[in-house]
Amino acid sequence: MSDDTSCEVFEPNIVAFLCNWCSYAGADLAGTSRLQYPANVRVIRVMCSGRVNPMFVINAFMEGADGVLIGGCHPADCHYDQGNYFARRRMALLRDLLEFIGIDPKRLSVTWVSASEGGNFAEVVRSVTEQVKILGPMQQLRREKKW
Amino acid sequence: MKENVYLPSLARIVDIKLESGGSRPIKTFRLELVDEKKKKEFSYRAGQCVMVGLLGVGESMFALSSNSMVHDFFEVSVMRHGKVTSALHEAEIGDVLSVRGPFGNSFDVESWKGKDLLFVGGGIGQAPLRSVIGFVLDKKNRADFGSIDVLYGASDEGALCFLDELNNISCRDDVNVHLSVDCSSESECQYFVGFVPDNLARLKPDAKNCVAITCGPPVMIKVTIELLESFGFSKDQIFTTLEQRMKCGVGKCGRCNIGGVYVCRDGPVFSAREIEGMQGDF
Amino acid sequence: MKELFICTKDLEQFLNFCCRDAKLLGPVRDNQGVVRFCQASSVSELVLEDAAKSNMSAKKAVLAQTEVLFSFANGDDGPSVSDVEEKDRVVVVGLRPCDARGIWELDRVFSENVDEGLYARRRKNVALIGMSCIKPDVTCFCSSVGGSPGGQQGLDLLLSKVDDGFVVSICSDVGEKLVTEASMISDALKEALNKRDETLKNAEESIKKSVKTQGVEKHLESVFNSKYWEKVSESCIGCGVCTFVCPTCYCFDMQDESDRQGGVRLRIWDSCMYPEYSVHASGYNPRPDRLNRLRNRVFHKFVWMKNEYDFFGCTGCGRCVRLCPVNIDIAELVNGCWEAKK
Amino acid sequence: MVELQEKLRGVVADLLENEKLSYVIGYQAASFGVGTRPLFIRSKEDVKKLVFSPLCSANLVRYLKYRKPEESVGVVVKGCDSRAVVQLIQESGVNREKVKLIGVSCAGVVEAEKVQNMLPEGSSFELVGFDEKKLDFVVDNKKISVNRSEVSLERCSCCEYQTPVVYDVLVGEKRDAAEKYRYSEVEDFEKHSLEERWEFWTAQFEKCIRCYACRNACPLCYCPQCMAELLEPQWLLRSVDSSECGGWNIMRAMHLAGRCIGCGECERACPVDIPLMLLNKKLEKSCLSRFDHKAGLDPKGKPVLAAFNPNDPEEFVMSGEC
Repeated sequence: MSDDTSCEVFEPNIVAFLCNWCSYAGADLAGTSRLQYPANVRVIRVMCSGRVNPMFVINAFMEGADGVLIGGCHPADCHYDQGNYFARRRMALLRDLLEFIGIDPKRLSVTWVSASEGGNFAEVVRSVTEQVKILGPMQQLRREKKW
Repeated sequence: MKENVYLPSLARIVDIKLESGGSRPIKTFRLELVDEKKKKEFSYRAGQCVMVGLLGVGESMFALSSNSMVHDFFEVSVMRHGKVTSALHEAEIGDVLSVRGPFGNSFDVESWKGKDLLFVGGGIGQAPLRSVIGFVLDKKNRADFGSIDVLYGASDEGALCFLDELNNISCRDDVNVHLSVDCSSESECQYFVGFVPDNLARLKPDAKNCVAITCGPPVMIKVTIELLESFGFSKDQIFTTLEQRMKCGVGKCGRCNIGGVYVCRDGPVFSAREIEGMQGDF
Repeated sequence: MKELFICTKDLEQFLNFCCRDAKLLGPVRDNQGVVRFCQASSVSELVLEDAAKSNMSAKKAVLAQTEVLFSFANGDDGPSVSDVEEKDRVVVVGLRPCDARGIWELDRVFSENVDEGLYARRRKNVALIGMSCIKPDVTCFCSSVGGSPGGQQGLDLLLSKVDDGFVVSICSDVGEKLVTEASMISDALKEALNKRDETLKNAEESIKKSVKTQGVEKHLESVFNSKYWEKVSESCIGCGVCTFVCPTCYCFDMQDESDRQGGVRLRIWDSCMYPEYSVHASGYNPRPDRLNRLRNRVFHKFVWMKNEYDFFGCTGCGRCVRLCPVNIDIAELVNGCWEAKK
Repeated sequence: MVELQEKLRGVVADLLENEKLSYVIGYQAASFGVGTRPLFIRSKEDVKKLVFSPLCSANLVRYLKYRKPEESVGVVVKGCDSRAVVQLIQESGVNREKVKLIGVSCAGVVEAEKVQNMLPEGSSFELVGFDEKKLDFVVDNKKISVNRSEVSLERCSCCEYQTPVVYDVLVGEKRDAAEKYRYSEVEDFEKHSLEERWEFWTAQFEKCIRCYACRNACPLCYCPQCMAELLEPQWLLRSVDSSECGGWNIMRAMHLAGRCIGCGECERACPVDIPLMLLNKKLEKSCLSRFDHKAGLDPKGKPVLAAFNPNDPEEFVMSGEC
């Protein structure tokens, strides 16, 4: 490693669960529009933000994510009518619980991005990355390696 | 220092044979221990089991299904069912598995010498029987035993395992093979259609100087034993192998007990007499 | 064996001396008031008087709840396995004779028939310094199952409180070694020994609970199919408390944990009270109901272990009685079997 | 006190005979000390063993899942227990027609272990009377009173439903909610920094032995296959360490979010005393403030996470608009 990287910049791992119909398409648009956004996100496509079980988030943290982003359609625009409404309630409670046990809720972001909002997607990724960078590496809930 | 019994040997898959398809396919894996010295020392008896696993996934107990007279390799036949068996079914030739064992007791073939043998197998339960059939049909051993009858059945034609081998031995004039399927979709089924015990009832084997060995689903074993007794077989003439959930293989982890008997350590082979005396849940 | 004496004021120093260059495990009270056997940095952190009330036994000193069996690595030329290394020395301080007897039973379970090897490696690095039980709890019944408040089985040293100090009984060669060079101990005087004997006798007499165990292994077998088990298992909620707090329950599960580079195979305490414990891959479960599982647990402890090892798999510590959320009382349950209809 | 118990016995005996119930689930004296434990009443003889007092803390509703489809059963319910029944009705987890609810009004239960510690040693313990203020015991012929406030449970001191919300028969007078503010504990804890909170909870999670007593004691944890025990997919490793036990405790709390009716059975069953009710109450408070929802009150209602309001607050949702 060269000297000028000795003061290492923390590059967080961010796992993004994006819904197939809006957010994933939005991310796709951001890509095809050649918009620049931080390369810290690892996208996992789900059919609907309502598919995201709280254990997806917990497992992401256990396995090395520093932040988790959940993307769905805008309220009232869900492909399945109501999936994002359920996701919203669930994630609100999960964030409250995480905060209560001492995990910064900023590590779990929720966003609504439509298929046409490539720019918004890039912007969200930028803010999420910045936010998690400030929080630093996640230490909590990390799985212990026994080998 | 005593050896760590949980430390496995490594074995390489040298052959994989798809025995039957369907939603619960069965594959036979031919394995060779990687370590030359261990490979030479490895021996087992018909009826014994091995723990075969994938490092990182877990291990499961399987009956050795190959002829124990062959020392270069050993085989296990695996039905795809749970986490480990699913992963095993994904494995390819050349992959390395973890192996511990052999564990448990075996068929007392010594005491069967001079007797007629009747094998009654159902589904994947044929695996341990395949091992002992291989043994008694081995050139060196065949003369020690009398007539040999093999009854085997599965749910349908597609689920019959070891079909090539069974067809091969059925060509021999010193073995009778009777295959059956529970139900058949074909109009003219080449096998007997009905449950294995139905096939057995049809054949009415003679109990005199005969030993019956059965393995299959718990219900089939139960009915088969009752039926054999009605033909005059005593409980000492009937042998079966039992299965339970197993983890350690050496009678420590607890779960495979039937009463005070640990199937992994004290079994899996039991006579109907021994089973009668067992108190426990199985 | 030899009996020595130590003044109360020197006890802490003496115990710390015994734990030199070893990890210390003893009864520690947490903020919620729960006493458990935990690692401690000094004897002063221990609540030796309250060890009898500890919710978790000292079992984990010899059989950790999560323990590596071996590790493996995925190299370029295929996987390789490596055995576990020897464990650190551990001195357990303050365990009661019932807990020590539990470990004494585990010693036999893991070495007899098939010696699994691994247990012995850890065990030989573990020394046990016990405390006689002066005030048995209402749920204690050690004297019914072969133990006693001053029992020495499994122990290396046993401390018994007398007026101004403790009688130190040396119960093994390991114990003998622990006390060599300990300057603060002296030979026990006759009065101290008499006082100790009297205290222990009082303790034993104060045990209220009793189990009629004479010939119970035979009798239980005769009531295996009794309706009795239906009745007693009705309130069982199928959690694992009784098995996890038990000093003799040893059943375990084996699981792999790994990533692409390598991993470990672990053993983890398991409980026969879970349906998942015995279910076959096919979904068939030989012990499908709470009845089967509870009966299996009682029979394992009072019939099958008795037949195999000639001791009961129960040391009468009373934890399962005290901590069961619905108070299924194993002593009461075994006593009740004598009246059960066949 | 004797009166309440006698009345309850009468009601149970009557129901058992006239309603053709297979059994009634109630309480009996524990095998040791002052505590109580569940009792399955099938006969007149069994009715004599039935007790009811502030020492009857267990939530018996959890046994309804073992009811065979053809059986009609009765169950003794306190206020919190009855809410569990309502919650089960919401989730189609109980056939109301097959279950007779014997409600008892309850001024809060007490911690048997604490009571025991306040009593002298003895060979026989009898609760001879109780009122709002104290419990009167006779220990080996000696009368001793225990101050109720010293032994009562936190969750009861702020109980809002001391009268069952659903019942077929009610024993005892209707009672109003307790006066103490329900979320003071939660709010006190929220005064801590994130670091302090995590330090507190890791210490708790590290104690966890994954015996699943919290789950099995819960009247609302009835899944035939628990996510925690699944191997495919495996959400939690079997290792008992802080990450997996943390994961388990989060999973349990989330699965009870908006469903927990606050009976505190999880906490009572925990052999290492993890303060699980603190997590449950936090989520209860969140549900109330965010969605104006309380579990186990309206039999026709929906569990909070199985419903939504288009106008639910979403202050936490990130907007990409610049």
